[in-house]
Amino acid sequence: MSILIDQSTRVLVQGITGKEGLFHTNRMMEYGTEIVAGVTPGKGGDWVFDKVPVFNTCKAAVLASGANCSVIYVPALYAADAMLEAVTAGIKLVVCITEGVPLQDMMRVREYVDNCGARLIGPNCPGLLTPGECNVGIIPGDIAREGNVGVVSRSGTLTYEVLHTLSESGRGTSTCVGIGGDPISGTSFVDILRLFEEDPGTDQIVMIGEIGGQDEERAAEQIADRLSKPIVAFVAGRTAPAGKTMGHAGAIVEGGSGLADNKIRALREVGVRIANHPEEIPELLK
Amino acid sequence: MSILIDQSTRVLVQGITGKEGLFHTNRMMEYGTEIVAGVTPGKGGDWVFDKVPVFNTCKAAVLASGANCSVIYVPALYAADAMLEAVTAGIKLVVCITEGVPLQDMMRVREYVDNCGARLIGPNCPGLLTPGECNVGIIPGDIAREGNVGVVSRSGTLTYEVLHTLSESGRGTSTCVGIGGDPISGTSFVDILRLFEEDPGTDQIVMIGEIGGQDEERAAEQIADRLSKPIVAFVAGRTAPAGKTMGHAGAIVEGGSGLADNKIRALREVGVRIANHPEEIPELLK
Amino acid sequence: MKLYEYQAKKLFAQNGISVSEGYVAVDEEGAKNIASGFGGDVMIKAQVLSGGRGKAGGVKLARNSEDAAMIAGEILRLEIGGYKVRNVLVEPAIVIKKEIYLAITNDRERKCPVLIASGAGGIDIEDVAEQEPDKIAREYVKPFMGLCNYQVRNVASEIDLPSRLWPEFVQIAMALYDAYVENDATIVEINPLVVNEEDALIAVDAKVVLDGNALMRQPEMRENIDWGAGQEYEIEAHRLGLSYVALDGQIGCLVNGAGLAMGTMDIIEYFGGEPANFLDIGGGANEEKVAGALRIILRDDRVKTVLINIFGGITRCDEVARGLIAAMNEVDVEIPIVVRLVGTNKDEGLRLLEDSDLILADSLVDAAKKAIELVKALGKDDRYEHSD
Amino acid sequence: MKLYEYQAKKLFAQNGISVSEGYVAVDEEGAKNIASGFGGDVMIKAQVLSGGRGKAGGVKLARNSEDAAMIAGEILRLEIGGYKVRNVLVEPAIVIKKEIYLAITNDRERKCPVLIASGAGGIDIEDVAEQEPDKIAREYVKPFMGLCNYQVRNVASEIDLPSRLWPEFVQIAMALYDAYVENDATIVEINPLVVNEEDALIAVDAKVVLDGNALMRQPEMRENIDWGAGQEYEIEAHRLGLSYVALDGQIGCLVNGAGLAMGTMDIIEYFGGEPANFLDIGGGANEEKVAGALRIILRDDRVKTVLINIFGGITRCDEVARGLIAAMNEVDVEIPIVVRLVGTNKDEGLRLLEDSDLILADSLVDAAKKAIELVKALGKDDRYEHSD
Repeated sequence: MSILIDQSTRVLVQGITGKEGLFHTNRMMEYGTEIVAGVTPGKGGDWVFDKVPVFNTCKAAVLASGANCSVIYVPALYAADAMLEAVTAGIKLVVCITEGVPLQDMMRVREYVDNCGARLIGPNCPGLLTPGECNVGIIPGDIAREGNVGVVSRSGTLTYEVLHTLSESGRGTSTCVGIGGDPISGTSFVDILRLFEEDPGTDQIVMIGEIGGQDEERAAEQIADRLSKPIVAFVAGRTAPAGKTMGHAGAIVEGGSGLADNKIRALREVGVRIANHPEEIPELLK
Repeated sequence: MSILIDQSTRVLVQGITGKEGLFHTNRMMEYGTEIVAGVTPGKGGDWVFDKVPVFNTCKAAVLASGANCSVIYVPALYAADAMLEAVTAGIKLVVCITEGVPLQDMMRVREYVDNCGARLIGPNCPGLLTPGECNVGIIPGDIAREGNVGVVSRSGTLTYEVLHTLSESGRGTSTCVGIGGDPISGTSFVDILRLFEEDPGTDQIVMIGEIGGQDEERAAEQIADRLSKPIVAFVAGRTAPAGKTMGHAGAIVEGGSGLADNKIRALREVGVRIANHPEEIPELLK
Repeated sequence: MKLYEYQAKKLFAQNGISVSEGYVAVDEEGAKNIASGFGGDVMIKAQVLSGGRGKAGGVKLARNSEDAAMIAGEILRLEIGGYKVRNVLVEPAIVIKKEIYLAITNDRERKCPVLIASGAGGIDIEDVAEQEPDKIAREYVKPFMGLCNYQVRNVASEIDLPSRLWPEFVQIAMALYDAYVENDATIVEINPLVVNEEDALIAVDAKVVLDGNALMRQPEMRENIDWGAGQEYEIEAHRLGLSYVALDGQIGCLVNGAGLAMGTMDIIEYFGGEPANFLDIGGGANEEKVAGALRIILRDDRVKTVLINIFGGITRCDEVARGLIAAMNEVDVEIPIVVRLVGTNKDEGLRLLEDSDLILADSLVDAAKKAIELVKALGKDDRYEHSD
Repeated sequence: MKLYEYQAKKLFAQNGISVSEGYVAVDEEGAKNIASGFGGDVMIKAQVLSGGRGKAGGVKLARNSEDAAMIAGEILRLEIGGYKVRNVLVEPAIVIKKEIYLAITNDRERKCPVLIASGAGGIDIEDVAEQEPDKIAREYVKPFMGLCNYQVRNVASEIDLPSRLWPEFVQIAMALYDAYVENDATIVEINPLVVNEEDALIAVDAKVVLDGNALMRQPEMRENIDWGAGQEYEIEAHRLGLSYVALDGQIGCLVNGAGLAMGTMDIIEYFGGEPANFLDIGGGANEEKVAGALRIILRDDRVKTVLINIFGGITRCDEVARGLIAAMNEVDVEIPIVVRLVGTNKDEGLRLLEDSDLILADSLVDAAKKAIELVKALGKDDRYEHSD
């Protein structure tokens, strides 16, 4: 079992004929993901890898393919339009890989997505992986195996590190969700933790946070109130200085808010086991 | 019984210290309407008629007074802001008397009001009257008496004519709702007909339409599907030429749409009795 | 509140839309000079605020500058839809590969702006809508969100616009939407938007209608409005803040409130009469307004009687009566006037009118019947005598 | 992406906000001329991109033009927060009746813009927020709807602004919001917004921070950014598209991915070492990037070893290895380097590195421990020798 994506997920790729789009479409298909359509304005009627029909608009693509998930590889300044287009076309799960989407765009996109009752993962995220079933985004599929650990993370390669460590220790993942490192994104820890709590295929959860914002603190509140499954967390950035953006636009300690230590304290207080470094995670799992 | 307003309605007047606001506040109070607060930015702390406290903002006024209805007499270019302010402050029934509100303002206001689950009556409307209980707007209270006829109208003085005719014939009104003559307004016939259908104090309904738009046709569809109470309708403008605005911004026959005859036909087909002129209405009531 | 084509084009050009290049001429000489400046074929287009100028002979091709002068002269002598042609726009004729219709207007049903496009441009969109509804693509715009690029692409794909033109088409539609919002327009329309020989998109005709309610916050647009166009009585009605629409009948109407004014016209017709006009004097009714309204009604000499219907609410009947009496003294009225007063201070109002020549009525039906009687008494054929 | 005060003020002035009048001087002579032009007291303000210039002596009052020259000279010799002061802004001193704080920024929790105001202006708003939270009024803005007048009035009433100033205050806040949206800012701030002797509202200081992600669509703003300010290594990191933050330790870090880079720093500290920097080389890892990253790390001579941690995903380890080898040939490296490669094409990558001097590690823990060992072997006091 899994959350958000599984064998029945029918994926639409926005920006499919671009360099990134083509490359990852190929990888996702190799993994066994069902890519049912692509969209590139003006390229409607083309085919990708002789298998995936390309449409001019999401509207047309969804009508023709019955896609229920979209993954976006379009350039940053066009990403907001692509997200709005996907949601308007009726897609309920939109995954935006694109990095560098302007912040004000994201505020508007978020408002619209929420109003439409859709879910957006990202932007600036590695996407989702349900091992053995479906890979949507850019997570290397071979580093994770099937299992009962749900993984949710604000990071990219750090997530891979954790998936790798889990695999090395003989553990597997139900679903891995990279929610992205931007200050304003579609999905927070709380959202994903709730989904894992309800997923019978997930027995325990690994949460990878980082400095900046209050997302981990909000998650701690939820954990105290509503979550029963065991959780192990690693929060990156204990050594990060204040006032400096640490690569991710969202990873910044500002005015005393967003400190790793505060996040760790909040999570520890509600019973989350805290890993000192990624390789400690497997030992802390039950 | 009545719809929307009754003895328990606590009215906030926006633009209370203006000429129109003062005049009608006085009239509404004389009628017995409970005016609990007024708003005029910058006049917070003043009192009107030594009875009604004036606040700077709706937020403060609603907090202090528990107002649950707002009536707006502010100039046209400020009316949209006033409507948004009232709704944001938590008012669920906003009545905008102001005429001449720009159309694009109204599209935005309508979207917001709908999103907030509030109800807007108007703009460019005479307001509401529940005889003997509450008068919100500018309808002369003395022309209507208490009774079981619900009245809903897109017009102003034509509504008074109908209320007058009903009174002359010995009939009374449960509630009279002037929904206003603008092309984009807060409430349509359909909305009010549904409320009358559910109101035990309303036994039959008078509907006063006019040329322009499709509101009467939409009402006819509803009447066919869901409404059981007897309805008498008068539709003004059978003699109006196409392409000319007849006073109300919304009263215009455009491209063959909005003709009085089409509206009359649609209503007649679903069993609505059609009055040839206002004075015929009482005879057609049951 | 409509703009002239040349004003609309200027507006669109300011927003970055390519429009056909042209200049306005007020006489034959000017048209000739402009045409010879361009060289080659030019289009001479009447600048009027009414539609249907094509059918009225207001748009013509000229082969050279002499031709241009002659045609401009002809067009400048036209009156189209009640408007005298005062200016012509002279533009180089464009070779047209394809004509597109593109507009943004407000959708009354959905309470939002709507982007409308069709591959069948250049002709009346209402005809297309009726005969080939599939050829029209629409996208509804969320008022707060505004038009999105993807919506324009949806429309572009539905009207089969070649994809090489999409980026330009998107830019034009977005600019058009900006023009719609920034200027508080109710319609912005390009018809036709032409694909020319160089495969570029050019606005060859342009239409902008502004929201009169928003003019107060659009000072630039207010200056663009030609308040002096149209019939004199329309200008006068506008000046007085009256709503007036001329009709063909013999019974003039003077009413407070638009709905009641229509109701009054309807009742006249129902009882066999013919209303001469729609007239709403609005709230309040001072002497100047009543007098002005009477003058406008009486300027039409087909009018044989006037029906004044006042429902006093906020407006007090006694005030109206005083306004009426003063107006009657001011305006030279030679035909009978029926008055029906009801509502606030009705009794006082009627008392004031007791000594006047006005014919008083008890109800709207009574008033209508009395007015019709008066007209009938003048003889059946009377209404036609002035049309000879 | 911060603007200088004088640029921010120009931006606000373009949007119709009254700002204090001033000119920029690059030397004493210029400051003197400007001051004598104004006459009377002037403020001399360092133009730097870091905060805290007041405490650093970068803002001073000058009584006359001689005084102005002297003070400008002093300020122009300062370095504030790592930035050399290259310009000063010279403005007439304003008599202050009241100081207000007014800003618009993004609220991360609520995912929307927020209007923030306080009657306690002129000082650090974070101090006010901590000590007197009641003195701060906030209004959250719906992104699509934008700031509404009533929201500004809410704020005005909560900070007890005299109502005679409300219309002006509303106009300023709306203009500030426009500036925020139009320029893709993340912060627009006026602190203080001053009520002057004439009871007018004047922006006396101004701050604008732009969203770097949006600069591509803000060509004018892009030109305003002073890309050459700050330390040389920051400029170089920016040029190469690297994320680099200097720290105080001895172990340089070169990592692909921001989260993993922080994780690498954390693990170094966890095992008793001290990271010298945060460095994310991003996706891919060509020779130029790796070489540039190494150069930036090594410019800090406190660095005693470098830990390279690469998780191959889309990035292939063999490509990174080739980039590394090429970079090592290009950069003069005299200290030991620990490399940990994992993920896509790891074996090929390791094989390529077999013959190099690089110290290979099996895991992140192994790499951290090895790097720490290397530093310890160099002697405990070594890190302080260069700070003498």
